[in-house]
Amino acid sequence: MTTVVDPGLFTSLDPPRLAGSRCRSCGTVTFPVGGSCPRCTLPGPDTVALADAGTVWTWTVQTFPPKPPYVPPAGGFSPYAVGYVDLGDVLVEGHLLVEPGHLRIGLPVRLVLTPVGDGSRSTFAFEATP
Amino acid sequence: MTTVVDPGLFTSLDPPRLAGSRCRSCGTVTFPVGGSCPRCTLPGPDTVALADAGTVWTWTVQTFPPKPPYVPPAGGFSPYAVGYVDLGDVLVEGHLLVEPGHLRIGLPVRLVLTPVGDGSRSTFAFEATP
Amino acid sequence: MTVAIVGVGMTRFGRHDELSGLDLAEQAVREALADAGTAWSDVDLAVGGSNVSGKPDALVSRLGLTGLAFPTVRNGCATGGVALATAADAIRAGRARTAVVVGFDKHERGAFASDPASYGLGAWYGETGLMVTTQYFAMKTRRYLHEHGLSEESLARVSARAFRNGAAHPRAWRRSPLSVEQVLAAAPVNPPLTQYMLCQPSQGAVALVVTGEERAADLAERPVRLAAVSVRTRRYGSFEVFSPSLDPVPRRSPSIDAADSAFRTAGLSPSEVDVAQVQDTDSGSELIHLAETGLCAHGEQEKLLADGQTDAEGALPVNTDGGCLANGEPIGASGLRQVHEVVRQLQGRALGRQVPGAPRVGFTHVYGAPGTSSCAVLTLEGARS
Amino acid sequence: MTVAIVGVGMTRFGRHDELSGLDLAEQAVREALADAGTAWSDVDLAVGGSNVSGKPDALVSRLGLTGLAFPTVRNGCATGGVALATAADAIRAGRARTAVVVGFDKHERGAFASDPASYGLGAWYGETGLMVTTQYFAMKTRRYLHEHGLSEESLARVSARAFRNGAAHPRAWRRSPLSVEQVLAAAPVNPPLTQYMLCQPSQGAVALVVTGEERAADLAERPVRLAAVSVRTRRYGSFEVFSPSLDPVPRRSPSIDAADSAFRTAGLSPSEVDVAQVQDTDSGSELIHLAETGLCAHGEQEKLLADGQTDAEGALPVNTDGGCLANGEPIGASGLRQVHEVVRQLQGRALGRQVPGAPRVGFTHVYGAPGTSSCAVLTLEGARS
Ligand SMILES: [Zn+2]
Ligand SMILES: [Zn+2]
Repeated sequence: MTTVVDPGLFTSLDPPRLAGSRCRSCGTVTFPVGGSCPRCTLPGPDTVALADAGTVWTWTVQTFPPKPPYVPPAGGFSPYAVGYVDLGDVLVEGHLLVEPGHLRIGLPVRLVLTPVGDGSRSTFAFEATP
Repeated sequence: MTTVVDPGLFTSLDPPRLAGSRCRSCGTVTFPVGGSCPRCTLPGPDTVALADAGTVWTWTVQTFPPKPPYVPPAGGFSPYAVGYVDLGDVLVEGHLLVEPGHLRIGLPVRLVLTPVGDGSRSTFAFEATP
Repeated sequence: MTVAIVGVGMTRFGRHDELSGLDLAEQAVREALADAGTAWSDVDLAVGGSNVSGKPDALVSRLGLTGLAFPTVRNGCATGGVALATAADAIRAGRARTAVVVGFDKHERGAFASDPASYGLGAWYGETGLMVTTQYFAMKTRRYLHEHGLSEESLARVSARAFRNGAAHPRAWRRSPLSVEQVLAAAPVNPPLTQYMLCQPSQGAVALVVTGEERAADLAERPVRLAAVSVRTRRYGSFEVFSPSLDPVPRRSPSIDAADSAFRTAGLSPSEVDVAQVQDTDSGSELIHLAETGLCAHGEQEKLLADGQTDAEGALPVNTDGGCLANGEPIGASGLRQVHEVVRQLQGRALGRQVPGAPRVGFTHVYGAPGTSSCAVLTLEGARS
Repeated sequence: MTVAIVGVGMTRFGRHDELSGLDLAEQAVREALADAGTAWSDVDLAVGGSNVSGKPDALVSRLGLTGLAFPTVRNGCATGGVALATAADAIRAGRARTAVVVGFDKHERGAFASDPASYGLGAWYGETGLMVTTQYFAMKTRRYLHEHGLSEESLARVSARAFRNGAAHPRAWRRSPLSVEQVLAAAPVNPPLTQYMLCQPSQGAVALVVTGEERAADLAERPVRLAAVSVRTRRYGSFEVFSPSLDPVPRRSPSIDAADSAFRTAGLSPSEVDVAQVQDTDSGSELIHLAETGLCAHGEQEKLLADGQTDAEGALPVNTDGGCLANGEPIGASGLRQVHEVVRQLQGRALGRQVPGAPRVGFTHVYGAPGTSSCAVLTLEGARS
C-alpha cells in the first residue's frame, strides 16, 4: 500500500490523480482542495480529479538543500527539478522526474508517485510522457 | 573563585557590589550599566557601584516554574521570592532570600550572591539585614 | 473627517482546538461584514494584527483577492488599538474609504515566554527567573495597594465582577461566576495575585468595519463615532515589565498620556464615560488603570467596587463583557474585543449585560509591553458633547 | 496635506557581527535626525519595521522615553513601504507632526526558511522541498524570459550593473564589480538564476524623518515630497511565491496595481521618472518589475540593458545604489533603502553614482510575499508636474 505525504492531495492513488477544487460559479480550478474559490470567494467548490498529463509551463532545478521543514532523502540531498505543469484548467507545481538536459517549456509530462524523505512516503511528481 | 551569570552586572564580587550607570548631566541612576541615560538620552554615563543595602519596595513569590530561558535548579524548581529593593538612587529588581512570612515592604535587606541554575554560577540577591 | 464603526464581528473566546488563528479571523471578518451589510469587495483597506498566529494578510486568500492594501501591525497587547488608529488615519488621509480591522491570536496553554534579547536585556535576566510577566503584575499591584490603601478584597471584587459578567456573555470563555471568597482562596500564583486574578492566554478573533462618516449612515443604523484613538509609549519613570531597575519614584504611565490625549481629542472628560473597558490582564492592573485613565481617583477604587458601581447597573460600568479575566487574552484580539463590546453597548445590543439608560459615551484602554498604551473614545452619533 | 522627507539615515549594509539589529536601527535614526537638524524629542510618531530583529519600539529606551506613539508594521519585503505609508497617513490625519520611519533587520547567513502553516499550506509542501523562495524566482523568471523573448544575458546585465553601482557606493555590501561573463559562469543556484543573480539575506537599517509640508522647509534645504505611496495586495491570478497551483494565465501582479495607483495619485506618468529603485531580490524580478511598474514595455528590457540605459547616466537609471543584489536584503530595511537612495539622488547628494542632470522625479517599488507591493513617487519641491 502506498503511503503518501498527504492523502488529501489525491482522489485516487492507483493510478494517481490529484484532487482539485472547481468553483460552482466561475469554474476556477485550484489545487489542493480548498474551502472557497480564490477568484469569486464562493464557498463549497466541487472536488474534482485533475488531468493526469500536461506540459511543462516553467521549471528550475533545486541545487542546494532547502532548510527544514524540508526532509532530505535518507541517502542525502541531491539536486531535483521542480516546475509548474499545465494541466489545462490549472497549473500545478511539483517535482519533475526529467533529466535537466531534457527539461524545456512545453515538454509533455504525466503524473506519477515518487518516494520522498526517508522513503517511507510518496508525493506526486511528473515524468516525461514516453 | 565565584562565577557569576554576567560579570558586567558587578563592580566587584567580594564583597559583591552592583554596577550601575549615573548620568553625567541629570544624575539618573540605572541598572545594569547602559550606553545612555534613559531620562535625558545623554550617552556615556559614569559606571558607579550601587549601594549594597536598602529596603524592600515591593515583592512577590514565583510559585510556578517559568518557561525557558529560565534554568531551574539542578534539584528541581521550588518557589522563590523576587522584588524591587530601594537602594536610594534606584530601585533594583532581584531575588529576595527572605522567608515569605517575613517579607514586607520596608524590610531592610543587603546584597549577597546566590547560586542559580545548575549551581555552577551565581547571581545577585538580597537577604534580610541581620 | 470623522471615522465611524459600522460593523462588528467576534468569535467565541477560549479554546478552539479545531480552528486555526486564520480560521477565527475569517469568521470574525465575515460576521463584521454581515453586520455592516457590506461585502469584502467593498473594502479597500484591511489592517491586521496577530502576535503568534500567522500573517493576517493571508486572509485575502480566503476572503477574496481584491487587491486591497493590507498592512499588518504588531504592538503586543496594544495591537488592537494601533490597528484601529492605523485604519482611521488611512481613512482620514483619503487613502481608504472602507476599512476592516481584524485582530486574532491562538495561544497555547500556559504563561507567555519571552526572549530577553528582543527586549534589549542580557541572557541572565531570563535564566535567573526574573522575566515573568505575572511577577511584574504582582509587584506593581502590591506597591499600588500599599500606596493607596487598597485591600486584597478589592482585587477579588474585580475578578468576581469579571466572572459575573463573563457568565452572562455568550462569547466569553469563563462562564461560571466566582465569589470574592473563592477568588481569594484560590492558588496564590504570584501573591497578592491568585489564580483567578490573572488572565490566561487564550484564542479568539475580532473584526470591525470602519468608514468615513459620510458612508457610515449607509452602512449602519447607529454608527458609532471614533471620537479619538491615541497611542502613547512610556516616558521616563514608568513602571514597566522586564525592568531590571526603576526610578525611585516611578510615575508617568503611558496609560495616563494615552487617555489624556484621547479625552482631549474627543473634547470629553472621563466623568462623561457611560461604559468603559480597561485592560485587566490581572485584577491589580484594572484597579491601576481605572485611576490612570482618569475614570476614578487613586484610592477610590475600594469603595467603587464594594458599592457595585463598576457593575453594568452602576455609575461606572467596567469590562462589561468580562474583560481579559473572563475572556483570556488572545493578544492580537483583546483590544478590539473592547471596541466590539463598547460598540454593542452604545447601540443597545450588548450580547451579555446591557448597560441600562442608553449609554452614549464609551471608552477603551489597552496597555502592553514594552510600555505602550492605546485609548479610544467612542460616541453614539448625536451624543451629548 | 502634503508630506515630505526631510532627513535620511542609513547604516552600511552587509554583515555587522558586533552590532544588534537595534544597534543598527539606533544608528540610522540618529543619522536621520542629524540630517534633518532635529531631535528625537521633536518627534511625535515613529513607525518601525523589522522581520526578525526585535521590537522596534524598544528603541525608545535608547533614543529617549518621550512618550511618542510607536506603531510597528510587519509586511515582509513590503514593510518599508507600509511603514512610510502609515507615517504619512498619521501626518495627514493630524495625529502626528514629525515622524520617524525606521526599518532594520539582521538576518543570519543562508536562504530564508519558511513555515507552511503560516502561509495556510499543508506540511507536505515544506517537507517535499517546494517551499523555497529562490525556486519561485527562478520559475517566474524562466517563464517571463520565454514569453517576452529575453535572454539570460539580460539577467546577467542586471547583476553586473548592480555590482558596478554597489562598487561605487560606500554603504553597499558588495563592492567588487563583476562582468556579465562572471555572472553567467557562476554557480547555477536555481537555473536560470546563478549565484550572482540572487540577493542574500543581510543586515542593515534605514531611517527617514517625515513631516507635513509646512514644517518641511524649516528642516531641510531641499525637502523631497512624498507625492504618493500606495500599497496593494495580489488579485486573483497573480503568480505568487508558495503557490501549489496557478491560474492557467497568471496576470495582475500587485506591482501593477500599486504602481498604477501611485502614479495616478501623484499625477505623473512612469515616463517622467528620472531615477527608479525596483525590487531586485533576483535579476529576473528586476526585469519583470521594470515592466510591471510601467517604466518600460514587456520585452523592452533586453535593449535597455544592452544599451546601458539603466545605468546612472542612462535614460532610466535603476537601482543606483546597487539594489538588493549588491546590498543584500535585510527585509525590514530594503524598502526604505530605496527611499534613502531616491531622496539623496533628487537632492544631488547620492553617496554612490549620482544621476546627472538634476533628477526631479523618483520612484520606488517593493514587492513581498504573500503578494504585497508598495510603490512611492517622490519629487523634488518645485518639480515639473
Ligand atoms: Zn469562483
Ligand atoms: Zn540624564
